[in-house]
Amino acid sequence: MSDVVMAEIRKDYLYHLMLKGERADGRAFDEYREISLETGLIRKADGSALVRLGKTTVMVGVKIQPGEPFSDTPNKGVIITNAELVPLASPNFEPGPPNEVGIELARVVDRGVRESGAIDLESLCITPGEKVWIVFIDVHILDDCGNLMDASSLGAIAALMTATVPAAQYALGEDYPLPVKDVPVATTAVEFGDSVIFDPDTDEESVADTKLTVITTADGSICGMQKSRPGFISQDQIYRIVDIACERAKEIREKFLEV
Amino acid sequence: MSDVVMAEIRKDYLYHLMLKGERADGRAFDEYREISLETGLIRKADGSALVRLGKTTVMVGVKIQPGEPFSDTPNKGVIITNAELVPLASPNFEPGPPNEVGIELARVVDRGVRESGAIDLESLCITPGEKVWIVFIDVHILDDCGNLMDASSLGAIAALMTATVPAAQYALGEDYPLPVKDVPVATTAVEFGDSVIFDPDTDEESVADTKLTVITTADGSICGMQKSRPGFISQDQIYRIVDIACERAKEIREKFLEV
Amino acid sequence: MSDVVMAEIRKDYLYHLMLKGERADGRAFDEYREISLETGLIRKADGSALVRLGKTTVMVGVKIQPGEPFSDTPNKGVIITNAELVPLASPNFEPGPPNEVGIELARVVDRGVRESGAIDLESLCITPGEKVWIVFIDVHILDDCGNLMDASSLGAIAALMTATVPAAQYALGEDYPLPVKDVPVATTAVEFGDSVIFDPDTDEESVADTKLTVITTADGSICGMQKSRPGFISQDQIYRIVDIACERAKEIREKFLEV
Amino acid sequence: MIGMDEKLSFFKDGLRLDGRLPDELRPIKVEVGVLARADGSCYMEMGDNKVIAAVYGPREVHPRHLQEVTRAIVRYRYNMASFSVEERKRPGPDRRSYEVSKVSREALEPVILTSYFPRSVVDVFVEVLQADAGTRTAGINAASVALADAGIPMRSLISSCAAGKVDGEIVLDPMKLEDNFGEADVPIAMTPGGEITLLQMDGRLSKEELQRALELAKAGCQQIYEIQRKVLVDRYSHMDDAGSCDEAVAEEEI
Amino acid sequence: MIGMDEKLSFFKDGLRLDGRLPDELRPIKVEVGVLARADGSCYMEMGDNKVIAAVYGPREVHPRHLQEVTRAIVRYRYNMASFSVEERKRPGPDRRSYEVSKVSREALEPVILTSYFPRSVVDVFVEVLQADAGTRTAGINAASVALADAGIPMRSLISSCAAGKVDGEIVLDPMKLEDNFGEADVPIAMTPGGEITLLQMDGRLSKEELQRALELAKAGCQQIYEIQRKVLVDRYSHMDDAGSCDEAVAEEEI
Amino acid sequence: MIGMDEKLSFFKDGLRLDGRLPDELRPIKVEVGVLARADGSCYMEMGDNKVIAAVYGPREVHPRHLQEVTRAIVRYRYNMASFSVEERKRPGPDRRSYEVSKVSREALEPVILTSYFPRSVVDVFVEVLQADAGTRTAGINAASVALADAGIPMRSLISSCAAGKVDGEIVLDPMKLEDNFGEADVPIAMTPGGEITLLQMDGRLSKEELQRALELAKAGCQQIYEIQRKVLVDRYSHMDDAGSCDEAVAEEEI
Repeated sequence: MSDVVMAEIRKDYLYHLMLKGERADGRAFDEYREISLETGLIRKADGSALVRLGKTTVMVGVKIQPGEPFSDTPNKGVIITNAELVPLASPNFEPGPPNEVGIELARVVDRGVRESGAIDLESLCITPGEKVWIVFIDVHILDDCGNLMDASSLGAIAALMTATVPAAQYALGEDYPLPVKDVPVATTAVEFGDSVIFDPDTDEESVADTKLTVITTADGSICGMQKSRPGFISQDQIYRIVDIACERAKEIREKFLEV
Repeated sequence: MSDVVMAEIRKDYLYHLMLKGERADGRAFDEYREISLETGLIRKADGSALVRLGKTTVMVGVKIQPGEPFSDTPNKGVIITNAELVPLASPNFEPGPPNEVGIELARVVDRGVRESGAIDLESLCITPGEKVWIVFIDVHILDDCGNLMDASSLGAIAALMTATVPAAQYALGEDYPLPVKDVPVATTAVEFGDSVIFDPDTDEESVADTKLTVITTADGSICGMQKSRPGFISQDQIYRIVDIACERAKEIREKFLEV
Repeated sequence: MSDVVMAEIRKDYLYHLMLKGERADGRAFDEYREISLETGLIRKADGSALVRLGKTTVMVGVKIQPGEPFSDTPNKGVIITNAELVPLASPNFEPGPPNEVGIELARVVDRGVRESGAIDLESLCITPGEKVWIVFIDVHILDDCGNLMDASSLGAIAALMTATVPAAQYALGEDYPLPVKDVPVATTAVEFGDSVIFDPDTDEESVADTKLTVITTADGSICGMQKSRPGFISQDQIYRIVDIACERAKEIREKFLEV
Repeated sequence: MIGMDEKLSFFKDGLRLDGRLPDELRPIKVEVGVLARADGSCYMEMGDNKVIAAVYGPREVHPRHLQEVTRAIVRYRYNMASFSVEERKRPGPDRRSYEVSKVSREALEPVILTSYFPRSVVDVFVEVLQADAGTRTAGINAASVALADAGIPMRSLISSCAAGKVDGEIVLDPMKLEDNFGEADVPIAMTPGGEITLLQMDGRLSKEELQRALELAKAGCQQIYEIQRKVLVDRYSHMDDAGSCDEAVAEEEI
Repeated sequence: MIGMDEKLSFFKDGLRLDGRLPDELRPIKVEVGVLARADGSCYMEMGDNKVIAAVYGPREVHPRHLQEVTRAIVRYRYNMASFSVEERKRPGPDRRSYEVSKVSREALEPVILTSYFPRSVVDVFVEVLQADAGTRTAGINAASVALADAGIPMRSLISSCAAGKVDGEIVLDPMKLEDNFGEADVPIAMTPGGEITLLQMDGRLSKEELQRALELAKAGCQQIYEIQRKVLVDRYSHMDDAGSCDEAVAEEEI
Repeated sequence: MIGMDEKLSFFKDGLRLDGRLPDELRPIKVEVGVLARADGSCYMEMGDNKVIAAVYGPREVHPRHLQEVTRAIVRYRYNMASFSVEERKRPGPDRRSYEVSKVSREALEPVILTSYFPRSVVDVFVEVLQADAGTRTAGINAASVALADAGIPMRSLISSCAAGKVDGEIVLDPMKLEDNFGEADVPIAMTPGGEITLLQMDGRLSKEELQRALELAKAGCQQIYEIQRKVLVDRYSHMDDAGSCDEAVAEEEI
């Protein structure tokens, strides 16, 4: 019962702050926590990125290996995205295969990369119908202090943009940088009464009514959306979030991905 | 405890009815509930049948795809039968891989099809040792009001009899009807004291001492039997059940399978 | 609580015996229980051994089948070792895939065979990069009365030494005895205060501070060690155990493996 | 969204390949109370999609540690029959069905009055018997009716459908062919009052296109709501044949 | 029942390939009390089948929700060792072993006086060390003796064997070769009084053949019962060497 | 220990391929308190190994039946990230990681004062972000510091490293290349007082070589202990910036 009581108290506190236009850590409603991004730390991966979004910490590793194409796309490479919510990262995570939260996270990250066309899958064909490059995007959550979606998506695209196709190792020519054609960036807001708060931390996530992730491309198109958590959202709020999401994504893209 | 008490009361009630030669729904001891059978409802399957046995509802889908033969039967097609007791169908079913009840059901359905020689496996060979047709029989239980064995078996043979080998789709010639050479029909009775009751509903199943399924072929041979549930059965009762089973199977075969 | 109390009482009892230089069954500290070894009992296996170490009973079966090599060792055969701690063998074993105790057991048995070079993996290559002999060593525990490590290791090497490569069955020439080039023997001691006790039974294992398995080869080298159970061990004790382990292993090798 | 591999035209004389207008739903068929064992159930066809939903509960939670002391939990299991798709699907849940189950549960949970039933569970099971793009929305529609049929107290029904982009045009309720070769897909779910409870999107859309898609999908949901409402009214105005084992008594076609 | 792929003759001068008469069992070897840790145990060979059964219990049920308030539950786990068959079997249960476990449990449960031990479990574990057709019946025979060895109160023993049809003839206790190429297999289990607790059949039989098969199998069960009874009597008439860790003290060969 | 496939020389002018002396550790980097959510944490690099350890607890045990009434249980989960090795590893535990987790837990458990916290659990999680031979020892070193950082009462720290045999010579702390082509590997863990809590060995060693390997590894552990101690002292002498979410405040390089 005490957890329930505590949650109510915390919700009240955050709610009253919000009525005054404030957040517990002093940020503006549409302000992100400090972002840091380091790439190439994992020499054994073909691409890697360590993202910090405030204290949220995510490592993304990319491995590129030859394998078989899917039978219905014989001349296309394959992207496989996985997210591990290892119990090191939060008292709420348990060992075992990904649960629905981890699966949703991986699939939304995958959606951004796939739907934006960031990776030209046809360029990853080695021998049509037989051998293609498989790009494994492995998201490894290290510290969950909220907004895993944005941190993971940013890590994924940053790892891909700095990845090398290890062709030499498989006697398939010289190594070359993985060609990346677009730069999808995910931006997440939670809704809380009438307010919309970007880059929520764990507390804000836990008391929010609902959450919306918007993934935008370099040209300002939308290439992915996902509402998560039960709760209502109106069309107006969706449009409001999309507008701010595009702006924030643009800033992140320019500052961290140099696009 | 109350479940146990209720079970005892229900058992008593059904037992006393039976002493008077009656069943709760007024049927004779060897009488089936109303049977309805519709085939071809699932356009995406290569064969399908929706069976209703009273309120018991089972959908069987057949998919036929090329694949590898077993190494010890290189020139024979493969039959794979699976039964899903999805939790939609009964408060007693739980999500997850098939438990022993689901496995037994699938294996008894499979036994009828296989042992009767209904499918000529050698005719399903495409390239010996390399490629054969795999016939997947998927039994999907939708509403468990008793006697899943008979409903599932009937659905399986009906779906097979109306199935098409999708050769064109795999550039293996023209589509053709799956050749079916025999028509196995399963008939199930439960034993209850000295009485034998056919086509039991869930209540009757739950209080029965034991249960016997007999599968017969078009020529009146027996091609499969399975006693299930703990309990005793005498040789005499077996013969009695086999005799009636043959009759009922013949009626079902003639009425619903037009053989 | 009573289990804890019983364990304390048993520990006390065994501890006081030990202070007097005694064990519950009268053995000397470095004395093994009676060993019996029968090979070839399982005609369907390519090699088999039934080991009894006191009442501890282990059956090891070896199966040799053609299969694919690992990609990084294309011209070497493959050894796969598995241990099943089936619930028949102990009230402490549960059905299901091997837990960490079973995995550790299999890996230590495997280590002895592999690191001693007992099996010349290169001689098991059939077609480099394509087909090699796979040697499955399956350890099946039947009665756990302590010291599974030594019983299982002894069973494994005995089964291998009497195994036949079933070449004829796969049209790969005539059958021939599996060439075995060394005879690793595992020797296990538990530590109990300052004392070191070899071939512990279940009671001794359950109260021991820690346990050390030493695997030695025919020439007296050490090819594997594994400390298990939490607890401390000093360098001196390690050396003492290694010395006795070499002696005991030599005796076992001479008496049971005729080397 | 695979992108168009060969040049297919998806419109002819302003009509889609199956003869629909861009803002037209596929034919819908609904039956309520189709299962004897479930507390509530609904069979629904939306075009070639055939789904069946069952509701059990409120009932005891197993395992117990999932219990919530102040409200009922809601579970939702979306499952595709092996034979429901072109290539046989391995039985059991895959990653896609876990995600669909999650968002579908979150689409329905906001209207269920869970606080009426502390420590219990409402189980929603959806089986897809045939799939042709739009199974998650069909499942939510059927589940919403099945919840009502089970007598679970709800703020309102939930209605669901998708809009898509095909050949540069925004269309309502894309079928499989349009979905496979289309440029975007936007499934939503909402209350009759227009509060959105499910929103996903993949593909590529401008803000204006997104707006158009949401408007179309919203109009679609409103039509579906009318059908859902009518089948339930019909059902409960014929309740003389009540009882836990009555089969399909109400059927509505569009 | 694969059907005969090549013309093999299964009889020569009225005898079977292993020299048996059509109504003759394979040699049987039984040892009781072979395991120290189990509460009861039995090793049995029937021809080339080698099985070992252990019984634990009555003991506490884990997980608790499986408990029955009025009786003990019975669990039965039939398991084949990886090396027990021609081609190595992957460790762990497969679909066949789940079915065999179920019907074997149902074959023994009717004679176990489960009401003596409410809320507890009797666990029966059978390991097949070598398989040659008839492992389920060998397992049930061994398990029945192991239950008695464990002191579990039973109405009677259970004895089990199969009849088959080979080359058109009904034979008792088919071995692997006869089973692979035979036309039918009918395993049964029964009490000494002739009450049948297991009955399965596959292949193809007329009613008359079924009757002949049941008669043969029944006669086989009666012979097995005598062996089971004798080994138990021998065991308990030598009980001076009692104790939980005593090994095989009684052995009976036919 | 694969054995040397081609003739590689592992020494040049008495130095190893990476320039180290035979008895020299790889460079070590440690940061303590690097994670906000964990009760204690430590990031460690040993050469090219990069590992991170987190400690949660003492906390309630789930599932409850694992509880011990007189002490805390310790759980240890060693896990390799998919991208940490040359060929992508499937996510989730494999047989090797189960064994490593077991021996690592047993290496730490003897120094944890578990009797202070009956019925609870201390969870240790180690994630390997990059592997280059020696991940289990790096993991134990990091875990030991993380336990201290979490305030878990311990008798002492535990330090861990391996010795190996390469080209006939015993060397300290083998890197991947030396491990792959080396002749033996002996990982140990110990208290500062020299009590050994982990000992494994594979390869082939004489008794004298084993002795030399243990001496070398012991000296390595002592150096590591000094680093562990210093980083913790530094950490707790700067505790003005305390709080559950403070990031890496102490860092120590060798």
